[in-house]
Amino acid sequence: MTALAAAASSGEAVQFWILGIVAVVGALCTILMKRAVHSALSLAGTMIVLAVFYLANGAYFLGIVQIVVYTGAIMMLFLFVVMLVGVTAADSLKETLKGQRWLAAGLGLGFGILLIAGIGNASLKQFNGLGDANAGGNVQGLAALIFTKYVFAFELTGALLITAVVGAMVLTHRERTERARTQRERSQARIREGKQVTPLPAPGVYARHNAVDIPGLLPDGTPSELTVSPTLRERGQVRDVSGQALADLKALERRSQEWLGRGSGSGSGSGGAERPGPAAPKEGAQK
Amino acid sequence: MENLIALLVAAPLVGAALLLCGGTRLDRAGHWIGSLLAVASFAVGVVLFAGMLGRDAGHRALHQHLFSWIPVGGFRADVAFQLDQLSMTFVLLITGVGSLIHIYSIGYMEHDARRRRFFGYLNLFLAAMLLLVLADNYVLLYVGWEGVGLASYLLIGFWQHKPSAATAAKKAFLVNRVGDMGLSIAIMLMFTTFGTFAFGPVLAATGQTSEGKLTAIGLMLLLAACGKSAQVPLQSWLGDAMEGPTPVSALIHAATMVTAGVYLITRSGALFNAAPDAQTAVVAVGAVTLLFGAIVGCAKDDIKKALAGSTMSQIGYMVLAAGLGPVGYAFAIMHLVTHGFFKAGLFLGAGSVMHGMNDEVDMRRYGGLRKYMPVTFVTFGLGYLAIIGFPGLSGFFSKDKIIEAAFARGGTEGWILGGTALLGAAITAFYMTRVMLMTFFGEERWRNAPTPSPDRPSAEPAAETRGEYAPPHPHESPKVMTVPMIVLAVGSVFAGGLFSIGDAFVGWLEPVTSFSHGHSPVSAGVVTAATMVVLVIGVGLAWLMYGRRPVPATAPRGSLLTRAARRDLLQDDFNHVVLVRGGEHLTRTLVYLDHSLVDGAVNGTAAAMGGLSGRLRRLQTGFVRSYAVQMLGGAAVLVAATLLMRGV
Amino acid sequence: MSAFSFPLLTATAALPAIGAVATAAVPAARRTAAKWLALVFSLATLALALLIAARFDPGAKGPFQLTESHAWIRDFGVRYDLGVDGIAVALIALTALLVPFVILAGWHDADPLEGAEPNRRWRPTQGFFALVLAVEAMVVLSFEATDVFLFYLFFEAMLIPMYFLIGGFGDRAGGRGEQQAAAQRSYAAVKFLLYNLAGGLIMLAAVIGLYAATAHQLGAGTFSLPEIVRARASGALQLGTGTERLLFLGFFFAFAVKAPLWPLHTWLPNAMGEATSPVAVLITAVVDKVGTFAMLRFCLQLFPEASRWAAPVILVLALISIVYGALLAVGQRDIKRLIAYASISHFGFIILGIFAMTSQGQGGATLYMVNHGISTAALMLVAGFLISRRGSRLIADFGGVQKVAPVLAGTFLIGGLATLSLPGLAPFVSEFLVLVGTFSRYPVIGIIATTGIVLAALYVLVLYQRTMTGPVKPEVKTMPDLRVRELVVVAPLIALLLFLGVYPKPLTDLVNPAVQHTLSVVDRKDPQPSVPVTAGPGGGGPGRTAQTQDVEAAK
Amino acid sequence: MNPVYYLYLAALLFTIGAAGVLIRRNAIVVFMCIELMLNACNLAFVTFSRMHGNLDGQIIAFFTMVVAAAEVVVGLAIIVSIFRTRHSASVDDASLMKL
Repeated sequence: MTALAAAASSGEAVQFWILGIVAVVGALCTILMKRAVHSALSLAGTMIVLAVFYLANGAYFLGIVQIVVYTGAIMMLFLFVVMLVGVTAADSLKETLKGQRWLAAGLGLGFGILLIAGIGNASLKQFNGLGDANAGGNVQGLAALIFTKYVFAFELTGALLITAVVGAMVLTHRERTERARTQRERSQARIREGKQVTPLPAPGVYARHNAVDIPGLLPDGTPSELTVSPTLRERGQVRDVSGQALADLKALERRSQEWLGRGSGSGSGSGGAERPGPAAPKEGAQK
Repeated sequence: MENLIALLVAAPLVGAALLLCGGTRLDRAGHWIGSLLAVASFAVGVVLFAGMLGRDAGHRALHQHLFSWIPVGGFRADVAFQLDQLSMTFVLLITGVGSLIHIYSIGYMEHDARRRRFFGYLNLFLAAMLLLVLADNYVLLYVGWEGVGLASYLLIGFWQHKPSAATAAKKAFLVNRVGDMGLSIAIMLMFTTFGTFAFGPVLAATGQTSEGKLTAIGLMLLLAACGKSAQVPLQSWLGDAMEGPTPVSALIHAATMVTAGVYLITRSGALFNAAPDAQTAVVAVGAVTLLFGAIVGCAKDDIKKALAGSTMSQIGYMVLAAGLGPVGYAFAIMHLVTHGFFKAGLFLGAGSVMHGMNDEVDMRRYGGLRKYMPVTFVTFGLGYLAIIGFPGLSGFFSKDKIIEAAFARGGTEGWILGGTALLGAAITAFYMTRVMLMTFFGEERWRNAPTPSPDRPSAEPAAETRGEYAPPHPHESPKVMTVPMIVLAVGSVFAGGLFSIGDAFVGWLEPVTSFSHGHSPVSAGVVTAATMVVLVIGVGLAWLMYGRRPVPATAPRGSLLTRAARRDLLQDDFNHVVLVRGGEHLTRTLVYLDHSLVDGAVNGTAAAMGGLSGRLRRLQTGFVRSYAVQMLGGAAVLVAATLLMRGV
Repeated sequence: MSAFSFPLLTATAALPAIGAVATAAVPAARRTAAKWLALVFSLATLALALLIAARFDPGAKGPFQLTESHAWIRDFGVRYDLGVDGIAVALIALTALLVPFVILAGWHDADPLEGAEPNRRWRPTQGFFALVLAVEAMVVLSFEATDVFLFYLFFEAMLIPMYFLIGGFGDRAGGRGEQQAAAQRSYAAVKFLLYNLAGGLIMLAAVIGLYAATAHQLGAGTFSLPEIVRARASGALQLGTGTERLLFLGFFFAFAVKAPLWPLHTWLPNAMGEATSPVAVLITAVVDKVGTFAMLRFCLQLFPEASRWAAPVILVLALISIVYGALLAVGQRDIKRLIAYASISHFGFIILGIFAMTSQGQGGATLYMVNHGISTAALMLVAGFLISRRGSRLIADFGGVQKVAPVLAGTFLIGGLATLSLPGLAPFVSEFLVLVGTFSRYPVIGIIATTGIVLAALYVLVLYQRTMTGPVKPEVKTMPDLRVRELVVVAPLIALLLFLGVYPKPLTDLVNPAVQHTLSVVDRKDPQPSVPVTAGPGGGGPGRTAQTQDVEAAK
Repeated sequence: MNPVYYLYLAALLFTIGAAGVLIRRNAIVVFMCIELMLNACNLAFVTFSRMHGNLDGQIIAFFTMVVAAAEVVVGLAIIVSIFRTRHSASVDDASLMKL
């Protein structure tokens, strides 16, 4: 464990082939998954595999850091932002730029081939493992280097991190420039523009659900956009239940017809057909 | 003594400077200042002449070196004067006639608002002309040469509000410039050949170089002479030059400036003597012009233009004589001087006639004027007799000698030239008689001639400035005008005789022009007799045509030759069609080409650049991902490059 | 030269620069103050330039005098080297002489249009005069610089103020709408800039190439003209034939654009036509001279062999410029464009003289630079006065001016006569010298070039006839004659033309040694006359003695 | 087994990441791909350090991580603010440089 062999053991080989495939699959999923969340998760998987590889390469400290910092912190940050921003139309894998995909594929392929060819004909024969380098312990060795040879770079990274933090705060923090408008002012404004004088309707009204992502239905059964929050609309996470509601209504009517016998039922049924109530929603359901 | 030479030039120069820069405050005294300085210059000339007579022939030439003008490398042009017998002759002629004409102009230009300026220009001309004849090297001569050109430009165009005058002035200057081109090329040739262009060394060294070079120089000098002396083919400007005030025509375009060419050829005599081919060219030009001018003179109804034609023809005589070499130089100059007298007299007479006739110039509206302006009639008549070579008068002596010299050239050439000269004499007699008859004899056609009016302005707008449009009432001119005419008449009567007493004139000039007696195949007596005969024929013919029958008030259509002669033998039309039109087309096409071709190429490049960058701009889609593609492509290229480098 | 080590050359260049800054700093309201300030500075510069001319000793040994030398960019061997030879002295004097007149003539050109609302920030007048002074400073420095890089710097920097002068200040003679005028102005300015930049960049490449060559052969790279000349003379520096020719062409192209030589001339008519006449004078009389001057100082001295190699072609191009420019001048309808094409013709003469490589040719060319500056200034400024009176640049819009404004017409005529190089006026001397110098080595070219004097007469006289003579046009009837300010501008120029025409000796004495030095560098001798005549000009004895006196005087 | 295979893997992952950057439009996913590329580099570094038998490679990988962290923080912040203003996280919508 402390003295890692120059040439890797067969056990490592097995590990490499299994985990390597996992890593590649994870990477591919990262770029192919439709939803950002899935991409993030698969990337996290790849990173964990990489962490294992670090360990296998004798970089114990880095392996841990990889898991803690990357998979732990950074990927979580990603997930937060994904949640914050949500899934947008941008997630559709449909290409908009002409020829972009082909270019990407071709270039990627070519580039990869080039790299691999480069590594291939590079004369990487002799391996002096990290045995003596890690003799005093990997972390100690790194520390010795960081605080002697790379101390300036190290300090700079510190400064960089602080700057980044501040920058992130500045960027995301929204300063309220103007005074918050009082209720009176807002109502006056509403009256003035006269579009929507009353408060917006609550979700779920006239529907059987009352979750926030379900729009209320108008008298004719169509969903009302006003009742759901813009963000949800933005993400297209609105569940439209109007169709189901109409179906329920039909079932109800049929049952009531059975309930009240035929003669009048037929007439009423036909008459029911005439009745605008159920008729109108059909069109609503069409859209 | 020699320090006076500069004074000759300085006096009129100062006058010009004063009058032209002096401004209106000199308007009242301007003409007096001008005349005074001209006379002063004449006085200096006389003093120098006396001094020169005081010395023996060998040491008569004077030199005055003022300062070194353009010293660059081997090229050393100095402002230095040389006053020898030849220059002396010209100095006296120029200043003498010049002074007379100044005085005459006082009366003639009396009513012109810009008289001060006129006298300024006259003085400028005197200075330039004196510089021309006094210079001791060709470059300084060139300065005077162009100076007189400028003065003549200013004076021809003196009435600039007349477009015809302005055009005539421009034409004169341009044609002269062509001649000047010849002179400057000649100077360059001299410099490259001799390394100098001062008269002394150049003329001394003519023996040491190839004849071809000398011929080239000679031809170039001839070109210059043609331009200045209105010889074929550069004669076209002289007729139009009559647009200028009559005194100008008398002084510049009859007596002095137009004879500068003769001076140039005579001055370069040694050079021409060494280049026979050049001399032949000179002779040919002289002979052709002699006839050309005479023929033109026969057809003109404008009195001044008729006289201009005669001037041309007389200068033709002089050039012919100068071309004959040592045989003729002296006679050329002699004829030049006598011609200066009688032609100036004739012009002044014409001016006086016009003065009395509301500046009418058309001889067909004259007639029977002898009893209205006797003095003019007499002086003009004497000039007339002199020019046709009436025995005993100036013209007789000078022209006769030239004809003899022409015969003396010997061989068929001699016969041709002599014949031409004789023919010229006949024609001269004809057209001068014509002028005389149409002006002073016959019935008074002016009585029922249309009077000039604002819508039909007369030739010399002095009338407009005077504001008289009354029908002409011929009257004698004031004393200030008649006196100079009388003096010139006297000159034109006696000068010739004076000069040829014991060949005084020839002897006087010999040290400069090296005289040699040509042996003529026909004796002098025969020549004289022949001259007399052709003279009588010419006069008689003229009398038959214009004396016997009345002269129609409007010109008849006339024969083909007449019509051609009226149009200066179609010379102008030729120039117009070939040079003017051609030039216009050339410049127009060039302007077009400059814009479309030369500039078009440049703008085309610019446009191409713009188009290219427009295309390239398409790459900047603004989509981050397309940039990323390009980045990746670049990276790939880099990797590939490094690999290949390693591979190599 | 002397122990007296006041940096005269630097001062002469620095003074107008300071003046420019000071003028630009004048507050907007004090417009007149700015004008006077600029005038005072330009006059002071003139005084310094005359001091240079006084302290310059034509007889002294060594090509350059009053030298100053300081290391500037050590790594590239760029030095702040100044020094003047006779040619430079003459041209510096010309520049310093013309700028005050330019300022005086442009006194009202940069006044804000009446009706323009007063604005505290907008200061066109200050800007105009500051730019003029800036141009002067840079031109003077480029005449003084003996370090190729230094020269290149100012040669290019000059373009910036010129660009703004051309594009920013059109003359009020917009017969067309102000919009269109502005558009054409900016077109002309951009054309001017791009043309000259293109030339300059090619030259920059050549400059770098030269540096590389010196660095490669002399060990330490240098831009110093005297050093390079010395190295070439001693054989320490040998450029390959191909290299030298390429470098030469690189330099020459830039100068030919600036000069301008056919077919690189098309920017000049636009620039001169659209700019105000003082600026036009600045372009043609001052800035363009840098091009011809640089041919003489850098092209010939740095690359003698290549110069001799290229001379025939360049001579032919110059010949084309002469005839072509004159013919196009005849065909112009616009007074200023006519003068511009006339200038192209004259620049043809200058270049002809330079590359004829005879002492007459080059001496004449140098004189020509000075005389052409003065004569064109006179003609152009009077034309400017004329144009500003009528509000049009078209020749056809004038006629009969001499009847209503005789003094104006007279000065215009004199300017024109100088342009057609009438003997007695300065340009004749130079033109004749150029012709003689060319003729003595290339007779045919000399003869063809002589036709230029006829064409010159043609375009000048046609211009004069159409504008000044003939019946008075109604629009012209009320035209006022020259005012005092304008007379102050024109009179000295005309006086100078007359003086230099009659007594050019001071100038020739100043120039000759420099020309001889250049010729010695190019290693060309004047062709000797086939029949050497012992007797000097002046014919008789007095002439000869006087001539010897002259020789002594020159020493 | 030869540790060179790690390098091949790294190259592969890097390429995949690069392709992802080109293909995806969602800024967040693009960022993830960038992270992937960085990690690939890190793997390569670590492998190299094992080859050469000294820890410098690991140090570099460490720094890379730090920088990556900083970059992610700032980048995500930018994404959030952009999303706030223009309600989209698509990189194509931020194409103001388009002609």
